[in-house]
Amino acid sequence: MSGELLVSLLVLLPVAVAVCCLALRNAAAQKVLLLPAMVLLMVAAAALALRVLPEGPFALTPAAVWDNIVAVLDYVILAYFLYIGVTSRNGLVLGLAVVLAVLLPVVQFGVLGGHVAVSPVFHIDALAIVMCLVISVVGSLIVLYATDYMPAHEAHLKLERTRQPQFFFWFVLFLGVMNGLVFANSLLWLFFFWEVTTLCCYHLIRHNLTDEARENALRALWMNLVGSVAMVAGIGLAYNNAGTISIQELVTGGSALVLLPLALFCLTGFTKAAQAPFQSWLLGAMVAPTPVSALLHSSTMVKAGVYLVLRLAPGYADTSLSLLVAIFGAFVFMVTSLLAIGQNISKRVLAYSTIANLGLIVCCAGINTDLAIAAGIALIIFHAVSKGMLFMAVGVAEQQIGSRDIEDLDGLAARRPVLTIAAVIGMLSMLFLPFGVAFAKWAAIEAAGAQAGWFIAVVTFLAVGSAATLVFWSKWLGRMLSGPVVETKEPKPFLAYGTILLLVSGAVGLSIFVTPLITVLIQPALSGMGYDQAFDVAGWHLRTTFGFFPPWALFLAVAAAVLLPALAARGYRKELDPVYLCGVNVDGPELWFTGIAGEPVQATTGGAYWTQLFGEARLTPLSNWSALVLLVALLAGVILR
Amino acid sequence: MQQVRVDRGADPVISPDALLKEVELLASEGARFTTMICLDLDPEFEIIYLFQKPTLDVVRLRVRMAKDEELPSISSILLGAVLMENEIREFFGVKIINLAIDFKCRMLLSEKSLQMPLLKVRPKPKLTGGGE
Amino acid sequence: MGFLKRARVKSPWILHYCTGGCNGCDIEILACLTPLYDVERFGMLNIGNPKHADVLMITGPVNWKNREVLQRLYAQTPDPKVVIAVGACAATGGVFHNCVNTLGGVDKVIPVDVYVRGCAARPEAIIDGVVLALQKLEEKRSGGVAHAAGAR
Amino acid sequence: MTLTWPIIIAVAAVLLAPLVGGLLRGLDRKLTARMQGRLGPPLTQPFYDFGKLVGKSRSVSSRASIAWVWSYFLLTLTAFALFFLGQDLLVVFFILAFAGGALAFGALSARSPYARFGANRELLQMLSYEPILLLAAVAIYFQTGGFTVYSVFEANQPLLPFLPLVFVAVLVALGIKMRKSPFDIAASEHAHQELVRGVYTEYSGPHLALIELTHWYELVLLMAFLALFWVQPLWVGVLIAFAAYFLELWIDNIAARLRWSWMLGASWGVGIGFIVANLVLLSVLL
Amino acid sequence: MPLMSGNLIKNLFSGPATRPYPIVKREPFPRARARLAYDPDKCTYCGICANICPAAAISVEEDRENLHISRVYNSFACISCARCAELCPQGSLRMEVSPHGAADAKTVAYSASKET
Amino acid sequence: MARVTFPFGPQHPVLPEAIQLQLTCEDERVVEVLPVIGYMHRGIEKAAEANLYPNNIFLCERICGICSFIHALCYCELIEGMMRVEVPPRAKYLRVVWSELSRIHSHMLWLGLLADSFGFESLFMQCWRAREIILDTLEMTTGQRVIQSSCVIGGVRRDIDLDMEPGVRRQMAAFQKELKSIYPVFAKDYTVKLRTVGKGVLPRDQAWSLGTVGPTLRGSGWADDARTLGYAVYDDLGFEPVVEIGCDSYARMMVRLREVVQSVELVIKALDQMPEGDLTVTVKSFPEGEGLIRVEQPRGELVEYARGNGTAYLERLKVRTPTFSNIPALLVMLPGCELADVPVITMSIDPCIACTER
Repeated sequence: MSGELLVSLLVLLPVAVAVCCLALRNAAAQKVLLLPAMVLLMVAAAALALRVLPEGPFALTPAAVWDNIVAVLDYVILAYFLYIGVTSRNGLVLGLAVVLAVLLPVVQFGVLGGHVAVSPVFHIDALAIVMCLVISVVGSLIVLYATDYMPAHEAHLKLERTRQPQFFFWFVLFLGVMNGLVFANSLLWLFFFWEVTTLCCYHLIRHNLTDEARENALRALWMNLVGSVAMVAGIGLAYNNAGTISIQELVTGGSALVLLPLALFCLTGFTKAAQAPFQSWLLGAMVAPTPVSALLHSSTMVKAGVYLVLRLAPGYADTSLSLLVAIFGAFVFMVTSLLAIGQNISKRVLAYSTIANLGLIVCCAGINTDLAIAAGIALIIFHAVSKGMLFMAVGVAEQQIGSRDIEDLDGLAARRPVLTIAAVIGMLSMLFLPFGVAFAKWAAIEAAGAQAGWFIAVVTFLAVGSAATLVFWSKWLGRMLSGPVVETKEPKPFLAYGTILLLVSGAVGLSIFVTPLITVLIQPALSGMGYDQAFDVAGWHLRTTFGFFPPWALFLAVAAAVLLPALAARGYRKELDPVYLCGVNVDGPELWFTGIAGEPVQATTGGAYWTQLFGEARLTPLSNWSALVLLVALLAGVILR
Repeated sequence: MQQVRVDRGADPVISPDALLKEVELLASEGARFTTMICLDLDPEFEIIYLFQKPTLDVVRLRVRMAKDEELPSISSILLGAVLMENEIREFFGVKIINLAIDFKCRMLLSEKSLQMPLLKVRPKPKLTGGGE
Repeated sequence: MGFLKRARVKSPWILHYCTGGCNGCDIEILACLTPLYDVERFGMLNIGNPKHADVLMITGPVNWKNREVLQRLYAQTPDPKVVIAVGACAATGGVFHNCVNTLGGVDKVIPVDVYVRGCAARPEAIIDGVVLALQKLEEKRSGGVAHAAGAR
Repeated sequence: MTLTWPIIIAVAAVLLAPLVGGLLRGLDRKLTARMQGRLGPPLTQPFYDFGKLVGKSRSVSSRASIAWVWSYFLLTLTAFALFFLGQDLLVVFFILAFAGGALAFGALSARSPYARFGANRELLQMLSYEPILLLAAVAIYFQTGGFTVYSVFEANQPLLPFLPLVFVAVLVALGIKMRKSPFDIAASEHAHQELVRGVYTEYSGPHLALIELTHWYELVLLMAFLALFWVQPLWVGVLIAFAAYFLELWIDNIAARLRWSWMLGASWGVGIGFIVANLVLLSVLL
Repeated sequence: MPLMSGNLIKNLFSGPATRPYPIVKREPFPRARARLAYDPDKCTYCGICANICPAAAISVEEDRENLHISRVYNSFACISCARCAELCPQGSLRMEVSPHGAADAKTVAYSASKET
Repeated sequence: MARVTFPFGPQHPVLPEAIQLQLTCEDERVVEVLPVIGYMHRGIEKAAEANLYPNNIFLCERICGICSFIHALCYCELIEGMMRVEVPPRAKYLRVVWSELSRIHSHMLWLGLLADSFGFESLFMQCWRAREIILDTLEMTTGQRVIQSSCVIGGVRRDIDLDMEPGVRRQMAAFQKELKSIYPVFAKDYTVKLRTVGKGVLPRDQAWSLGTVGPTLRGSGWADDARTLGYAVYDDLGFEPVVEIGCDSYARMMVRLREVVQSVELVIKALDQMPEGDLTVTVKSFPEGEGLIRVEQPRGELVEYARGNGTAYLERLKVRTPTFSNIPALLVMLPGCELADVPVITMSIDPCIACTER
């Protein structure tokens, strides 16, 4: 198949499927439509990858009429935002939409003078392929998961009239838009896709139509509009300063004049990636159905933000902007990891962890060395797989248990063994070394450590944040693993469980085969962006100039260390003894003790959140102000240069 | 030098109804609860309340009551009395009501212990096992 | 196995529990840990957790409320284990022989291996008791798992 | 580098560490006793304790706990072996963190309030010392240009004169890892603590022995890490490590156990603060 | 924090304060009341000790069939108050300074009069 | 907010005795505490009605093995007062000597346990090592280490004669030397202060109205000490109560620490002033009527009430021990503290559960 066809398939197939979804009210019909469509999408992505990776970047410029269509659609969306602002009486949305409505024509017709030909409009290099694979594979799996999830979700809500058509419309549409976004080289096209993702995001957050959902959707909207404004301003400045709105030209131009637009684009990326102080929209987005959280808010859409920052990284290498981006990202990584310690709602923990990991990717972009960029790209992949899967597992658990409180997930292993094992592997893969996320963390710390000067701050933030990560995952993970044996049958919806298990095996498999992954995907992406190779991969080891990482040996050792005892413990058949309760256990039910007046009292073992130290009330204002200061410093540093 | 012998006649004797009022008065003068002593003078109980004035002086108050009469708890006025009231209820079966912390006659004794151990004359049926 | 058996005698960890005595023996047991008597030279540690203990040092005549606690602590202590009843009231009820709420001795509740006399038992006597208890511990075999708090 | 010698060294270290670790713990108990005016147990006491525990019957309150305690041991062993193979220090510390996590998971899996309090505090301890260890590895990179143990040996000058504050910070981490006052909040050796024995509460018999053995490995690993600060010649580093060990015992005996918030403040303030100050000074002065 | 250091240095260099008990037995104080010694030859089986023993450790029973009085002393119940020794009119009871050893079974000391 | 409800005791290594606190924590902050007692209850008051009244001395001594001498003293003075027996002056001085020695031994024990409760093991050892000097003195003079059995109705059973007195003085001097090395650690050490200052605050008014006694009350600024009532010969020794105004665990600790110093001085002073004379007077009759006495135990004011009917058996003996009055204070001090402070605050009232539950 030709490259053009594949690209248009990747972008337009989801759009077409989405429109079809509008007509389908029946769950079975949805499955019939979506399953082949999603498989096709995955195949297309793979085919494109097979074409691009060996042959180098693939460029594509659609007919000029499409430029006009895109321009018109920009204004349609803008009008819709204005309409939302007016009807919802939300000053921020309205205000920002108005600013955008003024700024966009000014930039488009004033600065750009109507029409600027960009060549190529789509530039598909290895980095775009990495993103495309993530979107098409992980995204498609999540769509399939949603076909199981949404009927149950609606059954739970007891809706009179199904709203699944709308849901799947926005949901599937998003995949195509996202593919377009990562392929786009023209900033105007990028802006268009960017706006559509914002729109999808808005609709999906408010899907449940509760007051909270509407409010949070509006918050997401205005925060994303901040990014849009910054982007439009950036486009104008870029054209003004450098005379181009092609990303490739901007990045490779090496002109100091483009630093300000690049900083503005970074700001746009930060808003999309929900970096502090914009993290509240992502937290609020957790009211949406879980597939939305899994798809938009962890594995793909928020990645658009960091993708942009990463994509532009060569443009600001070795500048103070780079350092400030690194410090900002590391700071966000640290502070959101600390904030996650104080959370007891599972989805909020996942959300904070997502923000933290995005911060880490931003930080990698800022460190801006071969190793750091490699770490950033690796993180995009590993995080998407693990976090998407964790969201899905938590969503199933929420549906089956009826709670998203970590407290209620205590002892899940006894009730939902398969789900728990999947979740535990997912968490371990987020947390510990032989797995990819931690590997990327290792690479990031080594990369940051290898820089001197102000990067000491980056390393410090990373070290603290990495310890905080350990704490909030561990205290959740450990609690799930044991509990009173309850004889319940674990319902296992095929697609939901199937996709979860696929992603689990993906997380483990990719981590084991990290060396070929680096050779095949990440090193080409690096060279596509103009960086050198980060690793010496000879002998299946990953050797950097100063560090050494033997994935296979580690995997063997850790697998032996974790799996063998687990197997042995399964074989322990003897009756379990009661726990230590100062000698006043009550016979029979677990965890009851004799308390006041000789009456039995149930011992509870709630988790620790240390909210007086890590609670939102204490940390959020602090982190928001600090992040704001860093952002101002970031922009000021660029302007004052 | 402290006077060890107690002159019985010198103490005011009141009924359970008047107790709370007296205690409130004492409390307003800054007195605090020291202890209470229950005596099983069959067929009545005599309960001696000891209060301490901000000086070292002790004020005694005696309550005479029939065994099935109800005695209001003073723990709402002086929380320090709550343990002793529970103990007296447990040891003698004195019906003390409105306790701030109710140990349900299981403060010191277990259900297998001898109930109301300090009663001189044991009531025959029912009244054993002070628990509610 | 010789080492393991010797190790058992060289490392008795004690659980001390007062079942309703007067404290006299309890403070003497604590005094055994302190510099002048220092039972740690025999490897003894006051471990405080039944699951880690080998030697139960019980004082007091056992009252009704403590009976079940004592049974549970005994059940939660893994084999092999020995029980030392320290003091007159732990052995027979002693001065509390006519107290209504006491059962009169630890052996009314759990099997006792060694009795230490005295009221309060002197540290020297307690050390003698431990030495005797260790001889008994050596004779015991590592039996089955101590199961379930409510063994009785 | 050829792998023959590192493998021989690592195998020897793995085999010898229990002996050295046990003797160190014995020395700890003996010295502590003498500081308290007591005679103390024999030097070989930890081995007796270990042997006794192995011979005891088990009491298991959660299956997952026994799995994790073995993981704790094996992971620590992995980290230990990696260190003596001359591998990347960050990798060693990450694996060590996994091991520490496994210990906490084991305690969390048992639904005992005491074990869970202990595990939560264990995690706070990790929050305290983990950044210090990671930053210490970075500091070593600053001085040697490599993250591997091997690169420390390749450097031609001792680290301590350049990284004195880092050394002090690592002492804080050592104190936490050794569970000595003022940091013995998650589990104390002598149980006279509000958490009974914290993370160890639900373990007994052979599992406790395994934990003890793992502690020996951890101890030797940390001592070896301290010795890295002066490897030209190595015996000076070993002496320094012993001095640090003695210092920890001393501090244990002149301080009360403090609370977790203080620990966090101290380890972040002193530990991280010192390392950052050291690195800043280093980059300013050199 | 270092205020304890002085004590530690003193302890380290002055040697342990531990009394090596089972190996070296300390000389007991002359007044120590550790064990009740009984001289059956002096005893008249008057029963005063049994009456006043606060721990009921001593009992005196008359066996009319066999025509003798027996005195039973339970050392495990004895609280070493020395009240019996003080009140014994014959001086057959007295407190000794060295404590009892530990025992693995409760046995009582039994002594009977030759005849009544 | 996730809560943790769990039993703290009865078997718990920081608690030497069996008491249970049913704690509810959020994170590590204690939000609710319920004391569960009864694990040490024996029924001594009932047994005291069945015993011959002189035998009750030995029973009363074993209400609590730590302050046993003062329990015996209290009972003896109570019966003597009811029977209008005048005790010889030498016996009164000896009673003071022994009760102050018991106070020192109790306070040193407590200081050690407090040090242990905040994890200062070497300090614990140091305290208990110093305490052994006092125990030796007690054994030398009375024949037993912790339960002296020296008080009888009408006087004392043993004497500190001229042969023994220099020994006692030597021991006190040795103890003072040890105390001098311990005192500054408690009073000034940074970590000790960190663990005690501001922990378990019991405001002055509340301390009074809750009925707390002894060092717990004196640590909150009240000069309330039953020794000022002048039983035995405290009048002649010029006794002044020790008062601290900090209202926290540190203040209570300092009260006890300073009381140790004071008690040593009292012992020496009593030895100096001790008159010659008999040790006992003969007591023939039986107690009759009602008697009420208050004496100062190491833990606070001990109130005993007895009712006799002219026979060898008492009709009623009521013992109100100091800890019984101090437990309600825990209900005020514990909520809001951290779990790590629970042992320290619980120890700060010097709980004697054997006393409390009798």
